[in-house]
Amino acid sequence: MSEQPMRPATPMLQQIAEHHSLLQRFMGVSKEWKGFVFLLLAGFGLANLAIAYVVVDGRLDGHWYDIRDLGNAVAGLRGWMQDEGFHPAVPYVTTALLGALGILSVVGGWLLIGSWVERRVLAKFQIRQGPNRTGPFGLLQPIADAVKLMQKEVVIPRAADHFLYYAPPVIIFIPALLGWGPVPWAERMSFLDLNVGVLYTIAISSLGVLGVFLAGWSSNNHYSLLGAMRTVAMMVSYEIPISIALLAVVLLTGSMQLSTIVAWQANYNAWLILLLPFAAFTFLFASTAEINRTPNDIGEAESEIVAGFYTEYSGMKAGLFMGVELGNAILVGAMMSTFFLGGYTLFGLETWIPGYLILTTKIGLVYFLFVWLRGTLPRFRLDQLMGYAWKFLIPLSIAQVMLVAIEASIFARWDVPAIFPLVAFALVNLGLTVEMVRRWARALGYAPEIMAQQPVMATTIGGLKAAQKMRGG
Amino acid sequence: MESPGIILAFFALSGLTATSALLVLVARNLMHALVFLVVSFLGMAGLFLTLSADFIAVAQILIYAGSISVLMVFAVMLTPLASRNNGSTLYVIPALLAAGGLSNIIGFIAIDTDWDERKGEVLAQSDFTTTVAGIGDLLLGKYILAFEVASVLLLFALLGAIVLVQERRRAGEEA
Amino acid sequence: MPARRRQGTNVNSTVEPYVLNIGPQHPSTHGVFRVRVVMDGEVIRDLDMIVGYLHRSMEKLAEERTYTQNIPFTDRADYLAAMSGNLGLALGIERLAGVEVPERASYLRVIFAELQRIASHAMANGTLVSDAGAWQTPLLYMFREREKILDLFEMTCGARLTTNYMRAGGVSFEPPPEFWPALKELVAELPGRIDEYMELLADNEIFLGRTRGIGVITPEDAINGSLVGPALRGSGVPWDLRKAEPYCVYDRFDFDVPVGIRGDVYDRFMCRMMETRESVRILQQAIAQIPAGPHKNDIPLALRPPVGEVYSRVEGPRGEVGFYLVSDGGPAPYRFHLRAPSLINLSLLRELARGASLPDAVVTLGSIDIVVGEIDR
Amino acid sequence: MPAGPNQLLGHRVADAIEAALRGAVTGRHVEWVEVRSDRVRDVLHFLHDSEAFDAAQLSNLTSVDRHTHFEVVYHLQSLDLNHQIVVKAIVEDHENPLLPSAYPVYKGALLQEREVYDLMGIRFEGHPDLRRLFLWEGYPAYPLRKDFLSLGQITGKDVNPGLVRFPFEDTEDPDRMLNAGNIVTGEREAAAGNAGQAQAGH
Repeated sequence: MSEQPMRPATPMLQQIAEHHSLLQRFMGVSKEWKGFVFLLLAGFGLANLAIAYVVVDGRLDGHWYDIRDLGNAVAGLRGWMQDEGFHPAVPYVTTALLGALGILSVVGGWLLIGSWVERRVLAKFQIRQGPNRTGPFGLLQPIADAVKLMQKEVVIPRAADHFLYYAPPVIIFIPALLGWGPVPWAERMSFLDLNVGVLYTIAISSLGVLGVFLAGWSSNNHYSLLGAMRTVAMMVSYEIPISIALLAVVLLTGSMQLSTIVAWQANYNAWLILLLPFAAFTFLFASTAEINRTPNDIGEAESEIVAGFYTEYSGMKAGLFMGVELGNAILVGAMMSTFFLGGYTLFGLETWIPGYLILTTKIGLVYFLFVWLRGTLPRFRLDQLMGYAWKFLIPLSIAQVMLVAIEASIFARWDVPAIFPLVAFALVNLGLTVEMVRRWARALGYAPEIMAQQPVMATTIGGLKAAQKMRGG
Repeated sequence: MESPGIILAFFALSGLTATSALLVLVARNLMHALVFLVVSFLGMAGLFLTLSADFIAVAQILIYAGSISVLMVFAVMLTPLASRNNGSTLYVIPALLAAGGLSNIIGFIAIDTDWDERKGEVLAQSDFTTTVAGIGDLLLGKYILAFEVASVLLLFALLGAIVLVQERRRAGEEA
Repeated sequence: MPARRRQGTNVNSTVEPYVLNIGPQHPSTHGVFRVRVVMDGEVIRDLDMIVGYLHRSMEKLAEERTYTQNIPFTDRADYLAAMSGNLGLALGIERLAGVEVPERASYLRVIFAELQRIASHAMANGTLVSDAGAWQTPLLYMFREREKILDLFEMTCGARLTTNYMRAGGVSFEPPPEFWPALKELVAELPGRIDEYMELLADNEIFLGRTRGIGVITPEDAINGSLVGPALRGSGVPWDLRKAEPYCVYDRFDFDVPVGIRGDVYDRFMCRMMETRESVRILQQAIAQIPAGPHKNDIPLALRPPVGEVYSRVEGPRGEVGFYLVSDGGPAPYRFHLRAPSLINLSLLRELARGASLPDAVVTLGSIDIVVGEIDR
Repeated sequence: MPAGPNQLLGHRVADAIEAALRGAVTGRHVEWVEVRSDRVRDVLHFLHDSEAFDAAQLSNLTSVDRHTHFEVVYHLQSLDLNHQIVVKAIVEDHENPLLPSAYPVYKGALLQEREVYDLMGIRFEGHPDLRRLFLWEGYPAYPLRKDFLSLGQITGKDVNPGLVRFPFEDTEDPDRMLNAGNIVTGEREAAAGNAGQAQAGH
């Protein structure tokens, strides 16, 4: 029977069997191509060596052509304008416009790349191919999507509140862009280096509520309204743990300025995620709730309320909502990197590698984490999430802030090399966090051994009597 | 005197604030009124910024535009449909009285204040890089009593809210 | 709530219940299933299910077709478990007309019915986890096995979904030579896959939180409400037709019946998961035992069973699939009734949903595992 | 005769019912018991509560149109004792069929009775929610009845003339059984006419 050689049953299986990875395919190409690639790599290495020589020599420092920090270029431009004797407003407005343009292009680029990454990576998590037809590796898919969305008809419900219906896609975009203001991309490269940067971040993120709610309200649809109410309730609840988590950061670093927080981490070579693990976790988790991402995407839970607050939006209006969601994820990545992952610094490597590239990589990593979560976890329920914020995150965050306050005062007064107290804090905080989380969860009634009781196997069949016997025994 | 940019910003922001405040009164739809109110709050935050009061500005956005508006949204949601339009009611008389009194007080203060421009210059020259640190020092130093009283008041408000909600639920269960 | 509505309702009422229309186009209704829900905030106060969007009047059409011509209808009733439907009708016709089945055909029927059960349970569990919010990942993982099973179907009978494979008197085709190594390979890899899913989902805190204690059905209610299949077994009633009245050659296999403890969504989910394991056990034994021989007995094309009636039932993935056939001696059934487990399992839906929140109701509906083609018929 | 493997003898069930509820049984059969339609709920109650029968679950509920009367068929089963009982309620009134609902005894009858009402037009007294299930309220007929032919005949509008029942019973063309697919006579005649014309043209 089985003498015949096995053959894949269907063309699809055949295709899968013949599929090779990129490396395998590269090993199969001709010698000339391999040599070409080798030359490219060698050239890249040599160029890096040349750059390294220049950097070590210190010739670049602070000049306008020092592209490790684009702030130098802008400062150079401003200095030139002042020297030329323009009206004092001109350099100010010019640099502001340049910065805004930079942020816009960065965010826009991230939106395009991010949507491709999300779809592609998620597809890989789900053993699918993902977009792979439009351009190489489907890279042009986001552009095609955007074009498609713009061409689509925008359907407006007749019973919608027209005045309010048009505003939310725009309103919701504003905080998503404004939030990028205080992010330091390099030492001198920050659009809006406010001394109340942390507060500004929280304040801006709280503005998103309005757009969400207006969208839900004006659509005149129960799904929209439910989604909006859920989102608003969640944003209001989760703003508190976020604020408290960032309060711990501010206490330890002693500043609300984002560049100072990064500088503090670079100075002590200590990422705050190591010192404040619970704050980092709180920030990450609460952020997923604020920006409606798995496992906290109950505001647009597609299996329950279709698309939540933007159910009634179509075409590019819906596209804007999706874009904002993605942009917010990337913004949270930037904040997470800045507050807890050392921002644009990487233990001294920022001298060699441009800071904005380091930050971009870190943002990408956090974003990858978000995609990973989305591809793995189910969704919480609304009451579970609210309970999690109010019963779990907030009390523990407050306890942690007290702990950090003590540590900060010790740190300020204790006159020893910073490495000792920092290592001690890291160990103490980690241990206390684990213990605190465990005990608090137990106190709240968490009991895994009862939860995961599995069905029993019956060898005989029966009805109610058998059921009662099994249940009793 | 200030730079022309600041003056321009002042007029633009005060115009925005005043216009949207007026629209709050005019708008018939309660939700529209709410939106204008938020715009007015944001204008206020901008005005604070022109006065270099960055902390107050951010706090204005955080508390008023971010939180109070949500509170009002919930209030609107809990309002029965019938009373959801922003029509004219008898409340207009006490409201007018209160508004008149308030504007009198503000005007009195404005006239009574000694508008010495030199003070502003002194303030500008004085070395303060961040208002937050100064506010923190003042709150935990000179005005510690007021700060504590305020926090106790807020705590009581929180507890009061919980008690209110609990009582209502109990009444609902009995009914 | 329309912002433009001028006239208000009762001013004194503090809550305004509203009607939410879920479906027929909704991600979690698994087809064109529609529910009108009266909600108070997030809590469901009342529920009314509206079905019939896929009604094709199968039972009436069947009265105009021969018995063999009616087999494709069973594919289209429960389109996720076509083999089970085929088997139920084939057994019914055989009992009505007194047709003998070769032993090999019985084994093939068991093999395909169990493969179908694995495929259907994979779909059911995958969509349930999708309803709980895991964005399609478990579903697509489970589709991997389902795809392989459907490939086996395609090898054997040319169709993946609407198989039309079982006939009165046997099965329509002998599986091709490459079927057996592929089947053995699949059976060898399935236990590992099931372990993988258990690892991914059975101890997942969020999934447990979403499914434990949700949609609890007591055994009394389950029996009285005519629940069958995993919905009945999840409530703790050890009832399986494969053991209760062994059809085909099920009495020759050694397998157990997984029975839930609490009757909640998680128990129904786990029952399906563990049933998949038992199906693999049955498959292993069936592959080892299958005899050589013909795969079908020839029967007349226009079968004219004697006057009489029969109620034949098999344990499909969703429970008891019953066929009530009444013959008046003609070539077509006088009455053809399909007892649809998907429809009858919904008897308790209203009681389950009342007082539950919307996400819980969605998960509960997912755990009952409906197929709209079978509900509407 | 074909019977389910675990099916109880109709005579035994009939004797027990007759002993408990005098006059309820109208007919006996080796497989089923026929009971009076107005006493069907009592019978179901008796079978459900009786220790010997323990009919805990209503497995299936359906109906058959016998031209002059309706049969409503109840397939009951005991899970503990692992047997099946078939009860048939004979509804004599073909014009206005009515019988008591099984819902007070079996919750599982909720949707099955709705289905029977929808497709067969048998009304169940005491059903909490007797509405049409698949078809819409106001649909003018009950499709599973044997006198249902097509919508055109019922509404009087000529929308779908002449569905031929049992096309494979065609005596003129015995082979139709194999390749039947066209059950509308109009089309068939038209096709035949076209074929004839085509042949004539050649």
